[in-house]
Amino acid sequence: MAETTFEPRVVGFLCNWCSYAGANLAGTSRIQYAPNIRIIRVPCSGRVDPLFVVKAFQEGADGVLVLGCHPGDCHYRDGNYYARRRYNLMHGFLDFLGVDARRLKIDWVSAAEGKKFAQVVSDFTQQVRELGPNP
Amino acid sequence: MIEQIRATAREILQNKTVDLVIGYEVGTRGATRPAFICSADEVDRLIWNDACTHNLTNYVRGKHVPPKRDAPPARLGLVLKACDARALNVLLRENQVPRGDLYLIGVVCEGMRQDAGFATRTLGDLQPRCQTCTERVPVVYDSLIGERKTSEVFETSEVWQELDRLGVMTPGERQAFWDAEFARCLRCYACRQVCPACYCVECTAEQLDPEWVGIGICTPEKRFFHTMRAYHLAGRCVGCDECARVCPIGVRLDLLNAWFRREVQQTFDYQAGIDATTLVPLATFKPNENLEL
Amino acid sequence: MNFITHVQLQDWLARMMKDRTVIAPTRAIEDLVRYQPVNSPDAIAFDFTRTAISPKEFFLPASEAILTIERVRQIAAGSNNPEWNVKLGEPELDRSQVLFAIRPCDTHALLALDALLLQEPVDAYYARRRKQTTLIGLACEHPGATCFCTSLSFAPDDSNGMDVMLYPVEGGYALEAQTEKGQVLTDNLALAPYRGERPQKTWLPAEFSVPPRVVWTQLFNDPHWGRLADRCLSCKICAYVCPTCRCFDVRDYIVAQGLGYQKIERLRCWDSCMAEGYQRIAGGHNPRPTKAQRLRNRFYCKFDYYPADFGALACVGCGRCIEYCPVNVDITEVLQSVAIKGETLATNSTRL
Amino acid sequence: MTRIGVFVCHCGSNIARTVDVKRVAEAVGQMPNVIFSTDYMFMCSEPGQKLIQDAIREHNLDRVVVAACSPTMHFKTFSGAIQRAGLNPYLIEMANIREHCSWVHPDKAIGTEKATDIVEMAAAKTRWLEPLFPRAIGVTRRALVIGGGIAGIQAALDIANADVEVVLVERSPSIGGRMAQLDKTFPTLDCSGCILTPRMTEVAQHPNITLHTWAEVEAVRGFVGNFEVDVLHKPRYVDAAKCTGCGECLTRCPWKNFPSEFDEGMGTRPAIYRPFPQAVPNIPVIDADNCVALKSLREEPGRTKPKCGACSKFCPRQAIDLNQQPTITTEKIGAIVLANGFSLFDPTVYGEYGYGRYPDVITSIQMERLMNAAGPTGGEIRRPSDGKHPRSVVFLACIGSRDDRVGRPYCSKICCMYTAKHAIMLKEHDPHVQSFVFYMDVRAGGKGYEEFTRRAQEEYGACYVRGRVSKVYPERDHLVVMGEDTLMGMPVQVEADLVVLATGVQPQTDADRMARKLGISYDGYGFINESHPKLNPVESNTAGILLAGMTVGPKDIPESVSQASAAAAKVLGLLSQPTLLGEAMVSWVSQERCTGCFTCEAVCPFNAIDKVALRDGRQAAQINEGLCKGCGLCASACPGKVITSRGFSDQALLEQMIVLFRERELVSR
Repeated sequence: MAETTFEPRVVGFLCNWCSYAGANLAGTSRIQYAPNIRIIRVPCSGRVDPLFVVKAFQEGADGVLVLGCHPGDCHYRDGNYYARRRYNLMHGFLDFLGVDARRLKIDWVSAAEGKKFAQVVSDFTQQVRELGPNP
Repeated sequence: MIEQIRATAREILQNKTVDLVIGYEVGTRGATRPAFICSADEVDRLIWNDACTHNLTNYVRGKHVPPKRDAPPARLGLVLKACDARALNVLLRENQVPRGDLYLIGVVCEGMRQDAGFATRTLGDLQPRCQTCTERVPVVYDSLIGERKTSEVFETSEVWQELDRLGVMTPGERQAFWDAEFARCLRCYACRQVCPACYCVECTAEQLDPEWVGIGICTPEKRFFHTMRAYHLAGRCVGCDECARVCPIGVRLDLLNAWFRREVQQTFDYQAGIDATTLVPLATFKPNENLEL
Repeated sequence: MNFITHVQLQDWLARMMKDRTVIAPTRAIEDLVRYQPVNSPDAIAFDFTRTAISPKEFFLPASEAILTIERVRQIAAGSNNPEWNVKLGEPELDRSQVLFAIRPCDTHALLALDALLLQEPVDAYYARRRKQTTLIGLACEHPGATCFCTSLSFAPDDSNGMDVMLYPVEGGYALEAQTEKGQVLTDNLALAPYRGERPQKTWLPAEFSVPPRVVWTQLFNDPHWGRLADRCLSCKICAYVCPTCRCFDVRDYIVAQGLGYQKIERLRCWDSCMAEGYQRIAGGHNPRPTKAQRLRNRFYCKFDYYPADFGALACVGCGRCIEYCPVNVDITEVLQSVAIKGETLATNSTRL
Repeated sequence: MTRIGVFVCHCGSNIARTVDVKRVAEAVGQMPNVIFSTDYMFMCSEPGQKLIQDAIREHNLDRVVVAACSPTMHFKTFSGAIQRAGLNPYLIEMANIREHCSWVHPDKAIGTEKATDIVEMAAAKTRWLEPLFPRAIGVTRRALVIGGGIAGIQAALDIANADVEVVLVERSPSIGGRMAQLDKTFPTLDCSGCILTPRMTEVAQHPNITLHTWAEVEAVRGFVGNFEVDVLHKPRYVDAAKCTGCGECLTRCPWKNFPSEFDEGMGTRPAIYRPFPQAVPNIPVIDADNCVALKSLREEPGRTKPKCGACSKFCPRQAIDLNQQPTITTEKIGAIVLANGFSLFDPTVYGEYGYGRYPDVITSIQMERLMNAAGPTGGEIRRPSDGKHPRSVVFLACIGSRDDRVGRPYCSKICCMYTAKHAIMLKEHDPHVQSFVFYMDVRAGGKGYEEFTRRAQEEYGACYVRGRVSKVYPERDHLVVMGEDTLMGMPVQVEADLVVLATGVQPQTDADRMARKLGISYDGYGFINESHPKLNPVESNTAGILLAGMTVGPKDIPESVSQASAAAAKVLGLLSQPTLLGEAMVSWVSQERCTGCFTCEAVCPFNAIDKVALRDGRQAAQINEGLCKGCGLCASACPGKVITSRGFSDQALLEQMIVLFRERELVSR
C-alpha cells in the first residue's frame, strides 16, 4: 500500500464515566472525527495498566490513546492521579525503547467535552498518520 | 574484616539469635559464591573480598518461609552491602519479611569488580554501579563491620554515559539497539530469578489467564517481558545490577533499570530502598503535581 | 587425510555458502562466541575454545512452530449449517545446513540426543534437521578453563559423529571426511594429502570418574542436595547453555484470525526442569516444588536416568554450565562429592 | 465453548443510515463462537427484546452482544432482558455503534467497517465475561449526620421523625451553625434566631437523636449499611451530666477578654464560655488554650492544684472537671449525611481593601453580628474604630467570588442577596444612613429575590454602583473608596464610615480531609462531587454517603434545607431495606498467588483491601466487596497480576485488542 493511503490503527482506552461519556456526547452532537479509533471501555483510566499499551503496540497498534477524567474529577476519586504518574513514566520509557513517544497520548476528556474528544481523536490520528506505520 | 564477620556470625549462631547466616565463601575455580552457614563450626568458611557481588537479599524470602506448615520461620543473619541494604528495605516495605527475624551484618563496601561471582573469570575493573556509589555504608544494619575509606567516586559511569548516548538517538535507532539486545536473550529468566524485587508467586510472564507473554522465544515476546519487568521494578529497583551480571549473553538490562531509576529520581525525587516506609512513586500521588504527559 | 590451508578453507566455506546455510562460530558481542548463520568466511571466529551457547539450537530450535492448524468456516451446498473445516500443516524446514567448527563435545551431545530423539517415536523435526545438517568438526587445541570431557572419557579430538573432521596442524588443517555426507562436501576439493602423523596432543588427565548408578540411587535422599541448592537461583542458564538439555514446552497460539478464519500455531519452545513451574500439572500440583529437588533432578537426569534409559551419559564435559552459573554451582564439584560420598558408603557397607 | 448471540440494531435509521447493519450482522456471524447473529429495527422495543430472549432459548446462547447505542443508555434494558431469559445479567456486552460510529462517521463504507470491528471486539470480550452476583449486605438502621448547621439539623430531624436513630456530630460547642450567627434572613427578613432555635431545641429533645457537640468524626470504616465511625469527643472540662447551664461560671471567670468566635471577633467572651445564649446544648466549654487553670496544669509538671479555680469554686453542681481527656466512641451506622458546611473567603488577600489593617473595613458576617440584637453592640450599628454610628456605608460585592486571580471563579450565590438585606436593615436601624453597593452583576434568581434587591434600591435608597473598587484608604476619620462606575464610564470616590466586604463562600478549610476520611471525591476547590450533578445531586459517589448544604457548593438556606430533606429521604429509602445489593463488578484476589506486598492497599481509594492470614501463615489481600467500587486500580497496580477486575478483566481487555490486530484475512462464504 502506498504511504499516502496509510490509515493508522488507533486504540483508545476510555474511562467509563468521563471520556466514554464524552465520546457519547460527540455522538449525540454529531461531531465528526477520524474513524480510526477503536474504543475499549474501562472503568477508570487508573485501570489501564501501561502493559496494555505495551501489548497494544506489540500487537500492531500504530497509536494508543488513554483518556480519563480531568485530575480531581475522577469518579473513583484518585484513579487518574495514578494514571498520570504511570504514563508520565511509561511515555518516556517507551520512547527509550524506540517507540516514538508521539504514538502514545494520555489526555483528560470530561463527559461534557464531546467537542474536545473529537478534536483529540482527530489530531492524534493525524499525528500518527504522519508518523507512518508502527515499525 | 573477615575475622569480624566470622566473629559476629559465630556469636549470633551460638546465642541462637539466628538459625542461619547467609554470607560469602570461596567457591571452585576462583569463584566467590553465596554461603549458607547453619552452625558456628562452619563460620570459618565466610570470607569478604571484592568479588562478593551477589545480592544476598534475594535469598531472604526463600529461606524465611518455613518448609513445613506450622514450623517457625527461620531467623536469618545476612551479610549486607550498601546496595543490598536498599534492596532489603524494599522487601521490608513490601511486607516480605519481618525485620525482627533478621540480623543484619552490615559491611562497608569499597566496590565490587566486574566478572565477579563466576568460575574461572579474572576480575575486571570496578563495576559501573560501584564507580558512582556514594553510599558504601548500608542504610540499615544491626552491626557494622569495616570503616568508611575515602575512595574515589566517579561523576558518571559507563551506564549513565550509555543512557545519554541512547538518549540522543532517533527512536528508530534506539529500537534497533534494543532489538539486537533482546534478540540475544535466551529467556532463561536468570535476570528475574536473581532479582530480590522479583518475588511474585507466579510471574506475569508465566501466567496463563491471560497469557500476557507467550512461550515463544522470539523478539516481540522477549521485548514485552523485559519491558514488563523494568516497569514492575520502577521505583523498586535499587540498582544492584545483578540482572546484568548474571545474563549469560550480556543483555544490557542494567540500562533498562537505570533509565527508570534516573527518571524516578528526577521526576519524583525518589530513590528505592532509602527507607522501609516511603511508598513507591507509582503507589501514591500528589493532586497538584505537574507531570508531563 | 588431506591438508587444507586456512585460505583454502575459507574458499571452501565461501563456496558452501552459496547453496547451503553455513553455521559457524561468530563473535555476537565482545567475549561472546556463538554459532550463527554466516554469509562470509570473514565473520567466522576461529580463535575460540568453545562457544557460549551450544549448537543444539540448530537441531532443537529455541522456538519452533511444529504444526499449523487452519480453520475455515464454510457452508456446504444445500446446507444451512456452517461448519469449520480444519486443515493441518507442518512447517517447512530450513534448507540444508553445514555446521562448521563444531567441537567434539558438542557432537557427543548430539549423539547422546540421537539416543533419545531418533528412537521410536522419532522426533521428526529433530531427525529432519539432523539429516539435513553436515557436521564439520574441529578438534580442540587447548582445553577451556571449565572443560572436563576427559574425566567423562571423551576425547577432545574425537571424530565420532562428525561428517568431516579438521585437525589444526602447522600452517592449516588436516582434513578427513568421515561419512558419505562428508565425502560429498570434500569431493571436489583439490587437496594435497596430509603426510604427517595425525596430531597427538596431551590432554588434561581425567580428574575423577563418574560415580556408578548404584551410588546415585543410594544418595537420592542425601541432605547434601538441599545444601547444594541453597544458593541455586532456579534460573535456566545451565539448561539453556547445555548441549544435551532438551526439555521443551508446547502451546497453541492463534496467530491470525479474521471473520470465518482462524490460524493456530503449535509452538514448541525450550523449557527446563530448573524452572519452578516446569513440572506443575493441571490442578496445580507440583511434583518437584523445591529447588533442591529440581537441582538434584538435573544431575540425576544426566548421570543416572538418561544412561539407564538411553545408554548414553547426558553430560559431555563442555563445562558451559560451570562457566555461566552466576552462583558457582559446579557440576564437577558435585560429581566429586558424590564420588567421595559413594566411597564412604561403600566402606561403611563392607564394614557392616 | 461459549455460544455467543449477536443482535445488531438499526435504531430506526439512526444506525442503519450510515452502517450496513445486515452486513455487520452477517460478518460477525462468521466469528468462531458466534452461534447466532441477526439485525432488527429496534432492539430495545418489546419485540426486539423478545427476539433476543427467543434466540437465547432456541440456540442455547450463553453470551449476548447487543450492537446498538451506548451502554449508559440501554445496558440495564438488555441486561434485564437476558436475565428474564434465564441468563446471568452480566453476560452481555453492548457494542456502541451509534454514538461511537453511525452518528459520527457519515461514510457508509467506513461506518460499516468500524461497526464490524466494534461488534467483533464486544463479541471477543463476552467470551471472558463471567456470571456475577452482587452480594446482599445487611443494613444498620442508624444514620450519622456530620455537621449541626441548618442542613444537618434538618436532615437529622427528618430522619429521626421517621423513627430512625440519628447520631449528630458537631465540632463546635453548639449546633446552629452559620444560620445562628445571622440577624435576619432574606428575602422575608425573618429573624434568623427566632426560626432556628425551635429546631435546635427539637434536636436536643428528640428521643431518636444522639447529639455529640464539641466532637469530630475521626475515622470512617466500612461501607453502605455497615459503617463504623469513630467519633472524637474533645474535652469540654465541664461534666455535661452535672451542668445545668446556669451560667454562673461564665460570670465568675476572671479572664473575660478573648475574641468571640461566634461574634467573629467583634465581641469578647470569657475563658469558659458558650458561643451564644441559646446554645444547644446549653453547656459551656473551657478554652483550653487560654484558661489559666488548664495552662498551669499543663505547663507546670508536678502541679496538682490549678492556678485559678474560679469556675469550679462557684459552680453549684461541681460540674467543672479539669482532668477531662479526649475520648473516642465508635458508632455503628447505616448511612451518612455530610453537611459540614462552608467557610468564608479570607479577604486579606485583597490588600488594596485594607481588611485587617483598617478597623472599619469589616466582612458581612461581622456586619450580621453588629446588627444582631444579641450581638456585641446589642444591635446598635457602631463602627469598630471609635464606636460611632456610621452615616455612609459602602458594600463591596464579589469579594472572593467570580475572581480567577484568587482561585475563586465561581459565584457564591448568596452575597447579592445578603448585601441587599444589609442595605435594607441599615436603613431600618438608622434612616440617616446612606449605603453604596459596588457590584459586578446583581444575581437575584429565586422567589421574591429580584423584588427584594429592587426594594433595597428603590425603597431604601441604596446606591448601587456597577464596578470594581480599586482601593480603600483612610483619610482623617473616614475611609475613601475609589472605584469605577462602569455604567457611567467614570471613576468614583465615596467617603465611607464603614466598608463591608461581601465575602464569598468556600469549602470548609478541612473539606479535603473529611472527604478522604469518607472516601468521596471533591473538586478542585474542595467542594464535594455529587454522584451526578443533575440526577443524583444529594448523593456522593460512595454508596450510603449523602450530601446536604454548602458542602456541595454555594446555596442559600431554603436550598440547603430542601437538599437536607432530600438527603434524609435517600437515607430513609436506604435504611428501609433489610438488605442491600452490593456492586457486582468488584475486584477479586487470587490469594494463593498473592505475595502480600499490599500495593493494592496503598492505591485503593476506598479502603477496600483487607489483610487476611492464609492457612500457611502468609498474609494476603482480600477485597471487601461492600467497599469496592470496581475501579480496577488494584488490578492494574498489582505487580503479580493476581487481582481481577470483574467485568473488566485483563483477558477481556486484551482480547478486544487481539481480535483487532491479529492479521486480517477475510474469507467470504
